[in-house]
Amino acid sequence: MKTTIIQFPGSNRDRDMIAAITLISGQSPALAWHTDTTLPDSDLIIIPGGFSHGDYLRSGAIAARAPVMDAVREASEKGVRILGVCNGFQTLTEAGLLPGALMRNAGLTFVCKNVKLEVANNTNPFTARYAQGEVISCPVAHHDGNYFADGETLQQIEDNGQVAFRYAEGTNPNGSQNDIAGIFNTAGNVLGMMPHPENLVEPAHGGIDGCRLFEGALNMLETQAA
Amino acid sequence: MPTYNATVTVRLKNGVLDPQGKAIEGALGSLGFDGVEQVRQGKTFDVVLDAATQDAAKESLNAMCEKLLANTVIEDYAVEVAG
Amino acid sequence: MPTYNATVTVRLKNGVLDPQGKAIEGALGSLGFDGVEQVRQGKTFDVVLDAATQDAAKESLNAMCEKLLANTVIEDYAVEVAG
Amino acid sequence: MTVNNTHPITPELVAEHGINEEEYARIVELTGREPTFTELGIWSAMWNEHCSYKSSKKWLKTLPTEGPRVVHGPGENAGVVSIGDGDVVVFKMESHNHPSYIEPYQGAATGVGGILRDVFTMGARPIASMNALRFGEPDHPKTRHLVSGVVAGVGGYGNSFGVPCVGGEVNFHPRYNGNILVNAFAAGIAKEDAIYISKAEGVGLPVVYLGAKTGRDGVGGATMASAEFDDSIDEKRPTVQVGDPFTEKCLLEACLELMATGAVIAIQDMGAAGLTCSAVEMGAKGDLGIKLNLDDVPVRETAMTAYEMMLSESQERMLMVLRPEKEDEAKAIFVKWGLDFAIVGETTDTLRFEVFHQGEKVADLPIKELGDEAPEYDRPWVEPGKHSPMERHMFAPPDDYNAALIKLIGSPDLASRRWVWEQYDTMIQGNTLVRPGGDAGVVRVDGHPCKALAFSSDVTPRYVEADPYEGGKQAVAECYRNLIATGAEPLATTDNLNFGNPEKPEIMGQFVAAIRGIGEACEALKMPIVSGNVSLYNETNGEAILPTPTIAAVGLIEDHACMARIGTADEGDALFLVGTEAEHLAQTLYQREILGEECGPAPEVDLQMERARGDFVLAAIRSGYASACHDISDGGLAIALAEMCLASDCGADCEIDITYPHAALFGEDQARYIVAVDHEWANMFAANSEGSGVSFARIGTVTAEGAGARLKINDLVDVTVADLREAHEAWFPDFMAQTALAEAAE
Ligand SMILES: Nc1ncnc2c1ncn2[C@@H]1O[C@H](COP(=O)(O)OP(=O)(O)O)[C@@H](O)[C@H]1O
Ligand SMILES: [Mg+2]
Repeated sequence: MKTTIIQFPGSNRDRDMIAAITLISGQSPALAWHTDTTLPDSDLIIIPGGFSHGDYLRSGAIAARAPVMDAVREASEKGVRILGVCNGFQTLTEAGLLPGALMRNAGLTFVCKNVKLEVANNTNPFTARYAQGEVISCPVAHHDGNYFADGETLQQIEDNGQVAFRYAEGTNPNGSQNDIAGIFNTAGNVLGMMPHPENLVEPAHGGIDGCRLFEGALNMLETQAA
Repeated sequence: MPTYNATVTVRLKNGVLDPQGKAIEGALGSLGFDGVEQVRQGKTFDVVLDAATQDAAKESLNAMCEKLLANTVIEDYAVEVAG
Repeated sequence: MPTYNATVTVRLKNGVLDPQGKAIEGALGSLGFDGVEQVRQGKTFDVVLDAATQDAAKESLNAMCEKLLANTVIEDYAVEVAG
Repeated sequence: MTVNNTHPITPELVAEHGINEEEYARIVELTGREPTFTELGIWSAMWNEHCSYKSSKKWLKTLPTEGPRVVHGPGENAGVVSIGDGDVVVFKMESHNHPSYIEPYQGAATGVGGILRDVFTMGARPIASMNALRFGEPDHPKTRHLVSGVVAGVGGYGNSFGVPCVGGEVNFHPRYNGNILVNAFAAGIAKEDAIYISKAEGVGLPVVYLGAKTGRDGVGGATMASAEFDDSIDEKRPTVQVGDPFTEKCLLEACLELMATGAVIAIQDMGAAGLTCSAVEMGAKGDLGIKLNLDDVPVRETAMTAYEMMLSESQERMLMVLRPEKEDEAKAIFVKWGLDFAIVGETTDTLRFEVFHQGEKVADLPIKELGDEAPEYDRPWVEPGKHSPMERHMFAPPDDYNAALIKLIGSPDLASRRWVWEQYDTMIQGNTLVRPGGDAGVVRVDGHPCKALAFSSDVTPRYVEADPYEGGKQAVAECYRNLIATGAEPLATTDNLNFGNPEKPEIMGQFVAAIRGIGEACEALKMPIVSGNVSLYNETNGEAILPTPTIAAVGLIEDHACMARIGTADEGDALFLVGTEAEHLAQTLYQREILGEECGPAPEVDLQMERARGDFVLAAIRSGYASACHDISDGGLAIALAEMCLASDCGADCEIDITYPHAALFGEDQARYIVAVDHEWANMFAANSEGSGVSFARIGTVTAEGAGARLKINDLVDVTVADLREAHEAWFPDFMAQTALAEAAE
């Protein structure tokens, strides 16, 4: 399975993501620059966290209009798995690849801490290696993670089982509607999430519960992953 | 080509939650400003641009809003070009 | 007391660096919008407030700007109250 | 359009530049004539306190700066220290006090930006930051606004840039009401053979301007930063600089990419008086002249004068001397990152600093003399007086030990700083092993299987005020202990010396005595000073801040499998006090918070004892005996125990052999630690302590985790950990909730 990580000026968790993918898959990911118009052949495309273009205007807004995003959109239409974490999630919503928008945190401040995450739908490869309803502790670090969609869209997201993760046990750090922490697109091949599974893949991170997300996304067998 | 000064205003759509506006409402209250019923925060962009005519400038600014300046999922925009 | 709709516009003072505006200029350029010479980003606050008169509303809004809405070290503000 | 660069030089103008008559006479002599307006600006920038260290230089020279691991000591952008395997850690601390008082968000943000630039200019990728903050009393009308703005600014810049914050300090005291302190620390890692310095080499080589464009930001800022505040401060406002962390992040990547190509001969970031200081430094260090053509400087405003360009403090800029054959390659890298790249001058063999603008020579000055001949003052100073001793019986015991403990743990200086550090990205880069909330922050060395670095920042200003010499020692000693408590070997130190007006002999006396203490402690504890910063004139209307020499240090953990944390004590562990029963109650938080007084002598620091106990604790941690460790500082033994219970989410049952309970529990005697040891190892640990001659006492046992956890000490203290937590966690958010959300509109 081949992974490509997209880099924008201002991306800053790209290095964390590269390290996580390399650790888990044993292969270094390919890298694509924001001005690229084509992408290497990939099974998983990741838009990492950070402050692309400083998050100026709106988080992820300028990145979402970069040339490389046309290639990402094309790949997504072909069913390639796409993961956006934090700024990547913001970018995917700005690009229209995921519904809704990520607004300023309700508390208005940047927040970096561990939250409880509940797996809301494990019938997707991204989440298949978690139990339905399983709760893990996972770090978040963002300023604009307050998920918003209009009533109708929100209803559809819920009805379609598009919610991948929810903040659990009263740990919603940003005021997100329905405690939404991560969502799929309708086809199920695009996942956007605010928490950082890439910072949860080594015992030194305080836990390795993030590994299963990448293992699922990369179709790794349980035995391989052990 | 003549140069135009324009102002683009981008506001959250009705019904879209505005955490900053809410916080400001609260803050104004605690600063002793009574009678504030609502605050909604938006953005302005003061743009200096060259265009063939005022209409062309306006058209171009509308396109900028659609493509970048506003997130039309949650925001509306208005364009004003000074003569 | 009557209710007024007002708009407060807050802009960076001349000469104060505007990284956001600069980034937007660049993004517009790479999206193919030619002729954009400058973009400066500012804020608007749409305020609904109760006040005895329009002048009282205006005065109160000016005070809000001085105390909270504008950072007068680097920003200027303008207040407009609809009649 | 041509702009007017001439301006008559009057005595008033000279005075406005902070240059006194004697200094001006010397300037005329060195220039060989009356300086031009631009030249006057250049001289004033080079000779003000901030750049020239004219009041402090004499004393800074006395600090120990050498050691077997030191690669570059003070004098470069940051200190460079070997951590083995060809790797070095590059670090420094710097203040942005005045700008943060004027505009807290931008002042703090650009402070962080400046220190990060100092680190990556040397070729190091930043891996950790800290911030030491001092604010006025909590109830002062400005305090909340300043706290919320400064914290948002530190976070806003560092989070976007992408460096984890691993520690810092927050203190409140009325003496900072009119002068807050924002001291920012950054550290990076590089290869020892790939370090870049500012010394230019070679004649006729291009001088390149990199980064963001020049505006009028901060013109006069270097002068402002060295001027005492008065009520006319508002008029000095238009010089506020705005930070752009995005550009800085691009500049980091571009610089590291460029350095890897071998194109860079010398590089210097533009800090205070940007173009002036950076160009002069590169030339003077390399025994070269520099010619600049200001027509080629990228500007973002129209009609800028030579004076303004030479003094601008626009952020995110660098100056570099380039290998000419690499020009195209270098330029391509900067274009890729969307940054300006312009050749603005060349190196010469004239030893002159020549500046051209619009075809006119606006400055022609002797480059070495600009720096080397800066005045150096031996300012008059008086030895600070000593307080007479205050015995422990002179202090009242608390009416209720439980209430006193709860009050202390929830007091402004001891309450949890979670509200602060949760606004900072503490785990980006994936290497943070210990986040804020423990003793030192710990970060793995990327790519190394087992090494890690520990970072701590410390000073207890009330001690320094009471006794600058002991207080100076104590700042270093506490920093040392915080590193030791994680299992790190302290390597080297950076300082940020914040004081009042050095023209007052009492203030100068504080400075001199504090440096003496710092120097002795750094010598004894083998933590040489490798970089630092001095911030003087922190006074408002004649009242100075508490003397605040912030000390930050770096320690090396050879194997992070053998380290200790505050939060890993387990039920059943034996608790040991390393050290003896405390006796010193003057200048303690007990005295201030419970008795409502702040007087008497500071605790004394016995450096030999610090060293002996530190060595012992370090060895115990490294051999795996310690399941948890915490040093004893503010608030004394009872607070340290409470902090360990809170962090480990456990209780403790202590039976301590003491003669004078409130002094034993709350005294702030130095050189002490609490170590939790697995009960199986407890006897071995005790035997080792005895063998090493270090005083110790077994003081209790760690008890069960969870809801019912209690901290019990003799028949004095019996509180639930939940109550301690409530008090500890509540103060900061409650305090800030009363803010008018001044940053709501940001
Ligand atoms: N401004 C800050 N930013 C990040 N961490 C901070 C800040 N202030 C305090 N901390 C952290 O809070 C903890 C307690 O601080 P402090 O009481 O000063 O520690 P100590 O007594 O060990 O020196 C430490 O881990 C420290 O790093
Ligand atoms: Mg400590």
